[in-house]
Amino acid sequence: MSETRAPQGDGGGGMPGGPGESMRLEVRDEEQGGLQTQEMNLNIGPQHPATHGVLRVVLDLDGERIARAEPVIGYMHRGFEKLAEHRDYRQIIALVNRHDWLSAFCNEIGVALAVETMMELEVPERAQWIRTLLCEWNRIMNHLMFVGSFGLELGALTPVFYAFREREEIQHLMESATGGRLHFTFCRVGGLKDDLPLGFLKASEQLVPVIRQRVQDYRDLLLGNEIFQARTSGVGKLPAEVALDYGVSGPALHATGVAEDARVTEPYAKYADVDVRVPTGETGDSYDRFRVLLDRIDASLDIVAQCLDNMPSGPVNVKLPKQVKAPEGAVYVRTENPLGQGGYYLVSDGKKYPWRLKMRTPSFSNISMLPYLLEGELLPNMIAILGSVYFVVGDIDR
Amino acid sequence: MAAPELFMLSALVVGGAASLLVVTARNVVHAALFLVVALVSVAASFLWLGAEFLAWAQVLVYVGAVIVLILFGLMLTRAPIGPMAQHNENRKLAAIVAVALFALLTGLNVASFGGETIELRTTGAGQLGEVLYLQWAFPFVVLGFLLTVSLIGALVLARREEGEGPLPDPGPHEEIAAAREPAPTDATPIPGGPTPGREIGSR
Amino acid sequence: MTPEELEDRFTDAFGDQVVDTVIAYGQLTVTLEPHVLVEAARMCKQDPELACTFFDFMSGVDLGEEGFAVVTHLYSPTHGHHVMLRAVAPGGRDDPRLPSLTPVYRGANWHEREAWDMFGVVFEGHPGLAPRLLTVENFEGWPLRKDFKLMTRLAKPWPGEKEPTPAQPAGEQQPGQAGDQGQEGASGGAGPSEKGAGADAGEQPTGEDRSRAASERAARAKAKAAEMRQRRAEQAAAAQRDAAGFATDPAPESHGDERDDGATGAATSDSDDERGRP
Amino acid sequence: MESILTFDSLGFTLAVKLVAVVAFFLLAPLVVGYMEHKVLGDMQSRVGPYEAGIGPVKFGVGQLVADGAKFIQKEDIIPRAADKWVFAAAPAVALVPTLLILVVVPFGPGAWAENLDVGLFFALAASGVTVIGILMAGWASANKYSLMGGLRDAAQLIAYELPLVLAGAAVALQAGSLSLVDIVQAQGSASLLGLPVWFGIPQIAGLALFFVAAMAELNRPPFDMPIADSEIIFGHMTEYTGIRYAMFMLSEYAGMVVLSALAVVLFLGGWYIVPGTTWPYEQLGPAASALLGFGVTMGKIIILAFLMVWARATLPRLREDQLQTMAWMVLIPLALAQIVVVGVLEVVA
Repeated sequence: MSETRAPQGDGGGGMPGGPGESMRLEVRDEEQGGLQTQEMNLNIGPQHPATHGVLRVVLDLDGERIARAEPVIGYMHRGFEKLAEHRDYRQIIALVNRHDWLSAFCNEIGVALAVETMMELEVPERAQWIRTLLCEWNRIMNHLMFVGSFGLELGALTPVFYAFREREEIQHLMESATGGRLHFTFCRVGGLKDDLPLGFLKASEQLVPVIRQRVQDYRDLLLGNEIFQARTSGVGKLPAEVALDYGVSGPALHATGVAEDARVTEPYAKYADVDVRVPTGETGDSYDRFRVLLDRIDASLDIVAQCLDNMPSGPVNVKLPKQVKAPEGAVYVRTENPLGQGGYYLVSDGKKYPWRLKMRTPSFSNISMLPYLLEGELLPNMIAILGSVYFVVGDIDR
Repeated sequence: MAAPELFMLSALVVGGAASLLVVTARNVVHAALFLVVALVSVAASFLWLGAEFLAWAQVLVYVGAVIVLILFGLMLTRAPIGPMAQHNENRKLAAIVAVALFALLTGLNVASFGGETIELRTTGAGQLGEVLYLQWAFPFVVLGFLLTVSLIGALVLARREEGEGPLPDPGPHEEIAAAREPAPTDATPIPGGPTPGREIGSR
Repeated sequence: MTPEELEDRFTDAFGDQVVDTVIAYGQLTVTLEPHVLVEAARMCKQDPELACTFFDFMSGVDLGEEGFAVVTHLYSPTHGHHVMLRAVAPGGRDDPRLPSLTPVYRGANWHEREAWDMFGVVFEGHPGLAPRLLTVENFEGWPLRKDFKLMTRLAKPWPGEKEPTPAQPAGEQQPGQAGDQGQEGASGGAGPSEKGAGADAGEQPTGEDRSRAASERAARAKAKAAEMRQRRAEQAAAAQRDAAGFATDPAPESHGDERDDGATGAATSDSDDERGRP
Repeated sequence: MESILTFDSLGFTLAVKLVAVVAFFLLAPLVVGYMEHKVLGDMQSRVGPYEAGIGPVKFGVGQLVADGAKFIQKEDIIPRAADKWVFAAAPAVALVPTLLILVVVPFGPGAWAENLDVGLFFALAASGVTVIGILMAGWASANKYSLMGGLRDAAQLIAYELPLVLAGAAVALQAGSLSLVDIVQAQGSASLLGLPVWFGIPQIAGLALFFVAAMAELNRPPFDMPIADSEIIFGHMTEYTGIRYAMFMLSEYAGMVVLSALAVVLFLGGWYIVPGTTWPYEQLGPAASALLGFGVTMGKIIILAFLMVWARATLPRLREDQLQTMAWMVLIPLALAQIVVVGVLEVVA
């Protein structure tokens, strides 16, 4: 990690290095009080329990107060955008569900939508309903993960075990349909790989009230806890205009009171035919972000229930030409991924490979806002902030 | 030599050696840790002399609180961890003064009590309390009052120096941040917030 | 506002400075002269009728010989409309430069750093593009440029049945990798045609070439696998000999060896052989 | 009353007492640790340790023994930049005070090693020394996270030692003695408004803040900021491995036992079963009553330890400044008020 001692007299110049390469001590006189204090340079990460992944935050600490914070990313950069230029659209679907490994299905659907828009394909009704249904299940799975990890970061050990218990039940559902646990690769251009297995809808229907009840348990366990409230309310307040300026989206944006959700404003799949509730907060602090996250699970459960009610029968796929080729041009498709707005800017030269596929990932923009929230905060508050600006490192670095 | 005398002797030797190391150690944290040993040795001598309550009070107050505060202060103000050489130009002078003082006190003690035999008996907490609260009640209360006043005075002084809040004012950071990077010309101004652009190459 | 209305706003405000406007799939893309880019972004953000306060993303696009374009997507949460601002960086492929949008949008900071990291487009007025954001700090080259080759494709044949890679420009192709372009047939990595071709077209390998290359590769792989199997068998036999020679009770060990051999044999199944992995 | 471990020969007595205390010191934490494993597992919808066993008894009872064996085998790593001697000595300095407290804790009639005149004072003084070991570890590791953990721990101790001592003082006031044995025996006949009660009822505030302060001193959640894994990795223990790390863990579990035992002795009637009466100890012989008393005390200790585990499973972590505020603004005034109330009652009664 980061605690290699600096050679004596190191002024801190030179290139910034890898983890633990340089420790810079800044000595300056505080005007007020006349005490000479030294700022401590601390690397949180790239491997640190609070960053769940390889995010690195370089901090200058004055005591436990953060004077300067700088997220350093790229430790998981896998060049998906370059790889996508060397894959056909079928293969890209298997590629793009990997950057945000917690919301694979929601990512897949974006690329499929982009190609379908360009090809002007009509996707069968049933396929669209199933996409909506699986998207929401996937969203719940994603949110449960962060419910657990946020509790864990604040020192509550138990919610993470409960969250994984619930996740596992949804995981079984997704597995029965797609065969995958993490990277479902179930979406296809023009529809889906397969129809749902027998019993899937019934099992979904049974699971909805169970999860709903347990989300209520989380509310009681965490939101109702005085220590939790003391740790999160008023911490990391994000004003709406700053959030928009940075392109922050998802729960972090909704917590500021802006109910911008692609499922409502530009519905894709079957979101136009269901009632999508977008929970919002007021102050944009960590508490609101977490409350919005929990409420989003409830809202997603509502959508799941509506999908189950409206599920039509019919084919789940269209006959595609042997080679899927998007016509020349460019299109931007945005979807509401669990972590925020996912966008796919597809530039095609009419071949079976994209000329350029830009993946706009929510975590990237959300994390770029971090210095704004962190500077001036206490170190323990950093954890409450990092945990509530929900991010996946793969989603930042792609 | 009987066991109790051996005990006393070892306490004195250990305490004396530790005291010497306190003043000769080149590392302040080491010095503080040797001070722990010295103070515990003193507590042991108290124990041998029958002042049981005093001995544990010594441990509770000096080891448990004073030394912890010293270490706390050292670590807080000398954040860069590691050995620090202590420079002091007056080592010789200090040694002379210390030896002279020791000689003076020893001489006075010998002159006052030399040859007297003291009967060692354990002073229980009960006896101590009786003496303190019956015989010396007034001075005890006055002393307590004095300590309270000084405590409050220290609090007042400390607060004035730090600003009003219990935590240092975050002002300087913002000023420095503002000086380091010019604010964007027309981004929505947020007081105290960092600006989008910053010199990253300098970290 | 509809894309058409937005288009009018831009043509009214910037007149000649609007190079091109495209409305496709209900989305407006406005190509502007670089020097009015910041002004246009400021108008998008501050004009109450536009109110594009949400900075969505910014990305470079390789245009081939023409250089690089940078697109910036802005969105208005209040009105629900999008604008895609596009500018072609002057300076061609050698020294692409564009003005920075960081004075207008804070979020542009990291996106511009990424675009610089990936395409080498320098944003003038950005508070600090270095160090590289996503690649390592001493990385050389601009990974998303079309002339930056995906080295894995050059160094190692694609393990699957069909080569997914579009043909590399001629002269850099590996033998045995030329074919397998699917039914489409190989073509140069030409850019979207209105932007001009990026790289030159490769030689068109015929269908025969391709099938011959594929069978050659399969044969090579099979030979290699057979060699491996033989070597392993020899090793196992040697181990057995050693065990028989020195161990007091060779029976269980040799038994173990046989099991091991079986296991590795199973691991090098046919599919692996065809992949020809060493 | 004499300790039942007293024999004619002074040396033999000393040896027996030493063996008894050390054996208890090594075994009781295992019991509490096993309970923590299983209770946490149950509260978190999982099984907990299941396989490791001692002999035919499975259900994970041998897990901690196995862990201990593993720790002993592990390489003892001392960072190059560390202050070697201080680093090496720190775990022992943190561990020994806990052992010393056990010397004066009475577990049953006659079931103690030493009945000191100022036993309570001794126990509280010794418990304050533990933090020196932690500060040493934090400083000597040459690790910023360790340093911050050590600092947090010291700040926490300074804030919590005071309520701990004040709560103890109120008990001593009511019992009229600083001897832990006398305190227990005084509870055999204590009463409030004519009702037979232990000290924990009139001093319910004292009990609560003693328990809270004990958890804070042990770095148990929700007061585990000095070792908050999501913030500062593992505080002062970050650089420790193998047996030295195991010593820190042992001092945590032993601390749970010792401070729970103190709470039992001070507030919960020690080895007595029913408030207001010393039944059934008069009817029993010295050995039997010592054994029964030991069992009763251990039962009460385990209940308190269970509460600590329960808190760990339920509560998130406080922030350091919130903890300080709570200590100085709530607990210390409360403790002082408790002393005043008890003093007035003692004078009036």
